Amino acid sequence: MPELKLMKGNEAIAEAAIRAGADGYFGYPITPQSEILEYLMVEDAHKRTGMVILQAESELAAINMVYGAACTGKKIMTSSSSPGISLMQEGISYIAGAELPCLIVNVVRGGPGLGTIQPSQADYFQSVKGGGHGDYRLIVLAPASVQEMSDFVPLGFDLAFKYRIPVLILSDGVIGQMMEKVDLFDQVPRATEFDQSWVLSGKTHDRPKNTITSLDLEALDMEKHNHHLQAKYKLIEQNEVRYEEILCDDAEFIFIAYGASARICQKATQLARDKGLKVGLFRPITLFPFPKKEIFARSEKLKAILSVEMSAGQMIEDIQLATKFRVKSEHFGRYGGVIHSPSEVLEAMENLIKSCDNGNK
Amino acid sequence: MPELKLMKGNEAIAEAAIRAGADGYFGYPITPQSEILEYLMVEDAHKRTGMVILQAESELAAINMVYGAACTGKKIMTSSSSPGISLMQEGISYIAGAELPCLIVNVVRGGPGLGTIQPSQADYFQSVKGGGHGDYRLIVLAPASVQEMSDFVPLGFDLAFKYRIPVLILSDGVIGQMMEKVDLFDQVPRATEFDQSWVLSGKTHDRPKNTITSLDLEALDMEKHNHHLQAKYKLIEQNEVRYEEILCDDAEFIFIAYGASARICQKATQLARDKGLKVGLFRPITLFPFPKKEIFARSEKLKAILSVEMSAGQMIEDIQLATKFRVKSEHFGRYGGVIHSPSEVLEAMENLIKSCDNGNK
Amino acid sequence: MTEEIIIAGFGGQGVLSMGKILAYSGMMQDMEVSWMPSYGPEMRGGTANVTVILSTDRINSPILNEFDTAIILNQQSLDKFEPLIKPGGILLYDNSGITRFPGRKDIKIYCVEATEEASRMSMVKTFNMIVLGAYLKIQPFVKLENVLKGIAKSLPPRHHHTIPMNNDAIIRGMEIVTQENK
Amino acid sequence: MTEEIIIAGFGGQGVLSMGKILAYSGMMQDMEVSWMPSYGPEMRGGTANVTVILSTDRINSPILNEFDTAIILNQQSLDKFEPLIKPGGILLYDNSGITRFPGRKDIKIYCVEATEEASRMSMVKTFNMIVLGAYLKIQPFVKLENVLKGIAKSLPPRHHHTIPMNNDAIIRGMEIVTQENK
Amino acid sequence: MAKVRGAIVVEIERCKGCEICIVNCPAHVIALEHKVNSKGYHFAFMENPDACTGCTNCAVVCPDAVITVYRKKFD
Amino acid sequence: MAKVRGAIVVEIERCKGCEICIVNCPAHVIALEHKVNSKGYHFAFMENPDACTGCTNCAVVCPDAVITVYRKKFD
Amino acid sequence: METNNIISPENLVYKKTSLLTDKILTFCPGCGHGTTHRIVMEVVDEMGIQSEVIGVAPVGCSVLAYDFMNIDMVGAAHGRAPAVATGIKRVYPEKFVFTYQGDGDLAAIGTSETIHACNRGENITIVFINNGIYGMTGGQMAPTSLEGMKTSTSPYGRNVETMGYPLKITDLIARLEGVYYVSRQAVHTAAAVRKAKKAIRIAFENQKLKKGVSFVEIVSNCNSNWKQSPVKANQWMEENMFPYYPLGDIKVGGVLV
Amino acid sequence: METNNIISPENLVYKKTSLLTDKILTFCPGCGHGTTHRIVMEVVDEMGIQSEVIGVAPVGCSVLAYDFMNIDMVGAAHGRAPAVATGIKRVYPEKFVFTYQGDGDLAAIGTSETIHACNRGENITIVFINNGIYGMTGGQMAPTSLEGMKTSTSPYGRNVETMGYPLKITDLIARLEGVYYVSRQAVHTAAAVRKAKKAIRIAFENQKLKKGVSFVEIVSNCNSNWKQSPVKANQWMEENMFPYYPLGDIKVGGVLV
Ligand SMILES: Cc1ncc(C[n+]2csc(CCOP(=O)(O)OP(=O)(O)O)c2C)c(N)n1
Ligand SMILES: Cc1ncc(C[n+]2csc(CCOP(=O)(O)OP(=O)(O)O)c2C)c(N)n1
Ligand code: SF4
Ligand code: SF4
Ligand code: SF4
Ligand code: SF4
Ligand code: SF4
Ligand code: SF4
Ligand SMILES: [Mg+2]
Ligand SMILES: [Mg+2]
Repeated sequence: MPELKLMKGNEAIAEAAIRAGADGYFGYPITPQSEILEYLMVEDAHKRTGMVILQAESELAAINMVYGAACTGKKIMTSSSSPGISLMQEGISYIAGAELPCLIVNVVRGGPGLGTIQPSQADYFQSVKGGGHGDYRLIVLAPASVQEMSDFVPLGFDLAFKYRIPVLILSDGVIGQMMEKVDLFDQVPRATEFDQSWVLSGKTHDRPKNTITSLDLEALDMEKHNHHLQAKYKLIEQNEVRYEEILCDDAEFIFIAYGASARICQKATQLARDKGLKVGLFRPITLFPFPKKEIFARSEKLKAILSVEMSAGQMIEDIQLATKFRVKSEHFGRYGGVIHSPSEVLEAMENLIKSCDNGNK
Repeated sequence: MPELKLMKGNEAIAEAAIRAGADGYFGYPITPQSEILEYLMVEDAHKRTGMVILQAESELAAINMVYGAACTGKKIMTSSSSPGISLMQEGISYIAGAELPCLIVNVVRGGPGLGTIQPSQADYFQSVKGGGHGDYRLIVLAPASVQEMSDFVPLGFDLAFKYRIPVLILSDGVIGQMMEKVDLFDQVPRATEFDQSWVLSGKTHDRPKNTITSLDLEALDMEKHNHHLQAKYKLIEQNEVRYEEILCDDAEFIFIAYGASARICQKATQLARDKGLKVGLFRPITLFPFPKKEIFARSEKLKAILSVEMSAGQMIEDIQLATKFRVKSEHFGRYGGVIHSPSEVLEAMENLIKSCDNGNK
Repeated sequence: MTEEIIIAGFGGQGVLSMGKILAYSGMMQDMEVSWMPSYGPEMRGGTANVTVILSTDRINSPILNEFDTAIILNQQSLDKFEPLIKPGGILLYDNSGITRFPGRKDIKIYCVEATEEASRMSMVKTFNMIVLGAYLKIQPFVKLENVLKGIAKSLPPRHHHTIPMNNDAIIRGMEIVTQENK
Repeated sequence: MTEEIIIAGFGGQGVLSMGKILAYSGMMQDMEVSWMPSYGPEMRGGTANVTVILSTDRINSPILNEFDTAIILNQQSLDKFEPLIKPGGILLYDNSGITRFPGRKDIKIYCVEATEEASRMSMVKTFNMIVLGAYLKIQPFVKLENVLKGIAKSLPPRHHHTIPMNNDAIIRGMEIVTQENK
Repeated sequence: MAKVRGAIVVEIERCKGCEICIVNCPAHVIALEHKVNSKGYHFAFMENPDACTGCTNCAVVCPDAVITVYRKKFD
Repeated sequence: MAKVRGAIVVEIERCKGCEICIVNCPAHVIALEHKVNSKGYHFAFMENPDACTGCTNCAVVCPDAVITVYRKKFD
Repeated sequence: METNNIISPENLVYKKTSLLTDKILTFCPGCGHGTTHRIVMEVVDEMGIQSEVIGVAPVGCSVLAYDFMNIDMVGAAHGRAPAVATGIKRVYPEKFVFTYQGDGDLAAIGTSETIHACNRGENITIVFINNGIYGMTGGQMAPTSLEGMKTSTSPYGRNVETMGYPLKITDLIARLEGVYYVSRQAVHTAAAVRKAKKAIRIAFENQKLKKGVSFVEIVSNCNSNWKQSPVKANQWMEENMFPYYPLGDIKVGGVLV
Repeated sequence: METNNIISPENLVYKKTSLLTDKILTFCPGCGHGTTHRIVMEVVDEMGIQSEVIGVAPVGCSVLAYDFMNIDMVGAAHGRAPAVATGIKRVYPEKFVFTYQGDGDLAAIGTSETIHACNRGENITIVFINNGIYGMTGGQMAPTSLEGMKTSTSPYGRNVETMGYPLKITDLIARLEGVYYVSRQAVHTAAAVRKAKKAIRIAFENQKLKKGVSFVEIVSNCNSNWKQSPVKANQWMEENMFPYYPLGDIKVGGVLV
């Protein structure tokens, strides 16, 4: 029996965490995502399901609590916004290195530095290339609606456990703060028993001790571990690409955009179609793995691509690596906390179309 | 009168800091770069020039001490290795946002997580794309010799002050730990008087108060600030590209490599030439700004490029963005703390050459 | 049918909750809805606004740059949003504190003296409900009964006793709204 | 002329400082030099090695995968580095604790009983200088006087009184080194 | 005996009507206006000016640095 | 009176010759061997076995958990 | 009227220091931040050290301190003000350096920087506004929130079993050797303000004498997030905060009182 | 010979616990880390709780604790062990959770995590090895290094004026309400080891009783970096470390002694 609610994106994440049977949340307040912790506290998630909620003394503590709790094989999450996520980079690198499953939510705000609390998408590089040290990746999911804020929580946990990898939900101040209808999934019982072989649960006589670490003093062993990680990332690139296409079939020009920008581009697409322009929208849902092949496959048929992000242009690099420059691609975006409007985006597309019509493709 | 010394790369950085007239160093021990702090202490830099040296309680504290001290317009630096640099990401984003000059040294070790203490180059993405949140860049210098460890300190300070930007010296365990001859430059007096208009020195009657911040609650103002930053980065891309070419003139195949890998590729280049192979080496010295145009210009004349990094392949993306895929380019590298040998690198190049000879370019 | 609304005023005037009630009401009628606030640090005295979309179709962008209707509660907001109303659209404003009045000819302009009325009724807290009533009169997309349900949904149970009072305020708002340019 | 050397043994045997002295000595003669240690956490009992290159030309890679000369001080290092000596190259080893002896035919193999000699001379601390002496005898690229200067450079002044002792040890090493396969 | 009389000036546009000055005035001089300033705040004023001794308490405690105090001795 | 006699077994290959056991043995039983183990350490042994009371001090204080202790009452 | 007679320059006994800018403070009505901003600036003014002061603003409601204080200032990252101040003071030992920090900033995320700057005896002044809550972000629990206190992240009251105890960070700091002067004050009454100002004055004077850390806690209200009127909030503060955080000097001249 | 007569299973009075693995410890000869590892495992063994224990290793010389302790364990990031332990304990309240940390780890980079885990009264055990130095990274100054102590980053001795004071973190922690038991011990003599083990036992027993934080400091040597023989180092420790860090119970049953 679906339960329809009007919720903020942040609240939807929190409610979904409870319903997905999450075992623990550790976090520190920061705008624009403090509602996640607040909602969990107001809802008394602990009473509802036994889920543990703890306000940590800092983001540094929070990510390391996640690291510890995730060692037990339980479903653990944290959330923050840009500066707080930067503080977590060492911890995230550790979690990735130790191959622990967990869910991290970044409701991005304008940077750099303290920046502004308004929405932004300028943490793309940090999220997909690894803001921490070493060769590691996260699975990065980019919700574009409050519904997806809810749906990506169980999806995120599934992927996290399937691959023993931290999953990042890369959201932004628009999606976190807006309210929309959400179709809430049913409560999933917390799986308090864990039989994963790797977890820390106390060494019993019938198994050797389990150790979780990201250290290897021997470089050759460390390289082996890295090969294993790279193989895993390859597998994820093969199996877990997700995206959505809107009016792409006959499109000569497409927007590529994720999250809030995708919603804005969707409106711009509609406005463009109203004007008779053959415009479509390709929305990557997974930013890592990035839908490289899918974009490459389409690139031959297109006249140009407009990448729209609330940033100075980050995803555009992945698009160009995907298209191998076979088709013209440009970036448009407002940033530093400014949200582009549908008509601005449309105008940028019209300019791009003009420039293609005037010159060579 | 040049002073020739045999020094570790780490020691050379420390000695160069004293001689460059640095005013302050704040850092926390971590292998393989603890010699920097130790050398400054043993040399009693404070006695030699008045330079302040402080062992901070953590990397987090260190980078924020740098932030504070840099507000005064003095020459301030810190150093660390991979996990410590990850902890500094929030601070670095702040410093970039507040446009403060300073010097940050990363002597990279194997990751992710605690990883290993052996050399690595897997922090490339973090360094050049911005491991912290928001749209910002650092100038990234990649020394390939102990001499450059010394020379890039004054260069780094010059660039940092010229553009009011944090400069990162991206080194690795090889360059940090090896000893070579260094031609030490003469002591530069500390410029204890600062007349930069923006610095914090106490508001006097003849000027308005100075404020240093990365915050703007108004998104539009924050966007303006971001435009200013982006314009500065453009300028840097125009003016500050540095690189070295070895035997590239007639080369059909080139290595592109920086830091320790460049040294190893140099040997491989020599071995290849001994075998009659037309191989050269292109060494980016600035990783941001990346020598995009220079590589693009050469790409038409080449049959293939082999990017060699001690990583799973990071710089290769910048190379492909530079060449626009006009020439085949591949990555080779050992990683996780393993250093590739000259013959391994040569073999990888020979395989690449073979694959080109067999197929199309 | 799609109605794209901006509501804007001082922080503390109940702008966000007015929007929330509208969104809830729309949801009660099976509409698609979205509510996107401007948000800021908890400091008083700033401006606040919220974009509400009610639609029978799937909503794409929650961020808009022009609106069918603007509900305006202070001068700053009037200056900012009057130009962004679509030709033929609606401007509803409370005239208290307004010194530069709206002047567009291609939109319908309504005024509701809600501030005054609220202090007349000595119910300062229902100021925003008077404005909401005025809006409902002009654009009756959502039914009053659903609005009341929306209020119930958006208020914590301990405040449910205020629903009748809110009802009165809405009705009063419906009564006192006047069109300025006919 | 280029000489590429690996020196390998237990941590604490003075491997790194032997390399350092060689590098300093080379520098005294205006050679290009490089010294690249294996480094690890400060835990005793592990193995340590250092690559030293002396050359009249600019040195490219400080990291090598084959060597002109290997100076070997324990079994593990012998096993690891014997195969990496270039054909025609040199292996110099201390035989204390060695159970699997070197066997390559295409290199020159020298032995120096430095451990024993050092304890005979009751100068355990100069063990590595005896080995160094042996090396200097075989490969006289650097002059003894420069080596002594190198020692002076690499020792802190408070240890300079040990220089004569080190000198003796080097000379002793030169005397006792023997070639095994002629 | 010399009598001391005081007076305060409230910068109306900066006053936020917090009433902290009111409870801190030992002479019960201050009250809030019914009118509001342009920010919508009722602002402080001397309701009972004759009682003011110019003790500065109100100004010292005002969070928004709104009050200027004058004092004069009358013999 | 019953006499208590002890004996210790040192796991030679794990001993690091730190001498902590030596200074902790109340009966001066232990000394370091002149020989070294395969790690190059002089290792502990009972130089004076008859004095051992089996008090376990040496084992309790050994940082490398090298010592096993036996004790027997002789009547 | 006599009043107009009195309001005349020669009778002026109190006016806003020129070391506060003319910008309208962005704090809520009745918030102690404003008062504290003012008295810090009054002390700087009275000591005549404007040209020698460098201030460090935190992240919290006082994040814009640099807009209001007419001195050279830097905005630190959340919690890091003591490290930032250390950096400045170390390279500029002759300047007066102070931080101004909230309880979330100083006692939660910045605990380590606070403790270590204090332990090193950095010759700086720390002004610490303890309002028992995260004001700026909308009223979440702070380390200093009282037992049972309702905040947005302890909506049913702070449960010390699961959320920890109200942290008397000031008392910990007073025990560090590098710390010379520690005082806890308030700014809700005129008398309290005068005392608090004296404490802040001492804290700055100590810096001139190179005494190490001087630390002044101001127990203050956050009426908005406590959801009380300013006057009520101050009452609640007296009744609830003061018993747990008693006012007065804690360490003077390097000696615990 | 009598000796062979005695060495027989029925006369066994002491042998290495099976809760230490057979890997040779990677510590330097005479280092107190080894002894402490052993007694922690002996306590776990004697309490019969191997299957209920989860340990947290730090970054420091004891980084490989998980190789030696035959229990489920995780390696934390430098300084973060108390946060990691909090995470584990919160989702697994019935397990015994402990951290094992050096002085750089616990009292420098991890200060904030330490203070807050303690203040929250996490029901865990903290074993804290204070050797006054950063052992693993080659002997840099730690917050606990003594005044005048020579380390690689204080080569002319710790100057408290510029480098801060030796930090008695344990005494600070003892003052936090969430902390139930605090004791400072050593492992350089057999008697000291027996006492230290008792303290560790109490610390684990408290966990069963859900008493909050139990904290045992072990003052230990780092002979390698102190550049002394193990035996000399222990003497130096007695003469120099113990006066500043006196052994004994500091808080028992929630009450300061
Ligand atoms: C790294 C980081 N984490 C979190 C935040 C969000 N944040 C801003 S202010 C604040 C707390 C402010 O509380 P306090 O220090 O008590 O100051 P107050 O507003 O109460 O004066 C928080 C959590 C941030 N800006 N940066
Ligand atoms: C973030 C980070 N910073 C620094 C280091 C380097 N590091 C490893 S161990 C250590 C200090 C260890 O000292 P201590 O905690 O006292 O342990 P000990 O070795 O003395 O037992 C440091 C600084 C690191 N691994 N990670
Ligand atoms: S204290 Fe100041 S702001 Fe508050 S009411 Fe009085 S004058 Fe106005
Ligand atoms: S100066 Fe004193 S008496 Fe006069 S209004 Fe202010 S507080 Fe009251
Ligand atoms: S204490 Fe242990 S390791 Fe040290 S000498 Fe004695 S037996 Fe050997
Ligand atoms: S058991 Fe006691 S008497 Fe025997 S060797 Fe050990 S310490 Fe000495
Ligand atoms: S939120 Fe609280 S602390 Fe912040 S300005 Fe308002 S009352 Fe003051
Ligand atoms: S370096 Fe020090 S702490 Fe580390 S193992 Fe050696 S003696 Fe022990
Ligand atoms: Mg606060
Ligand atoms: Mg230590």
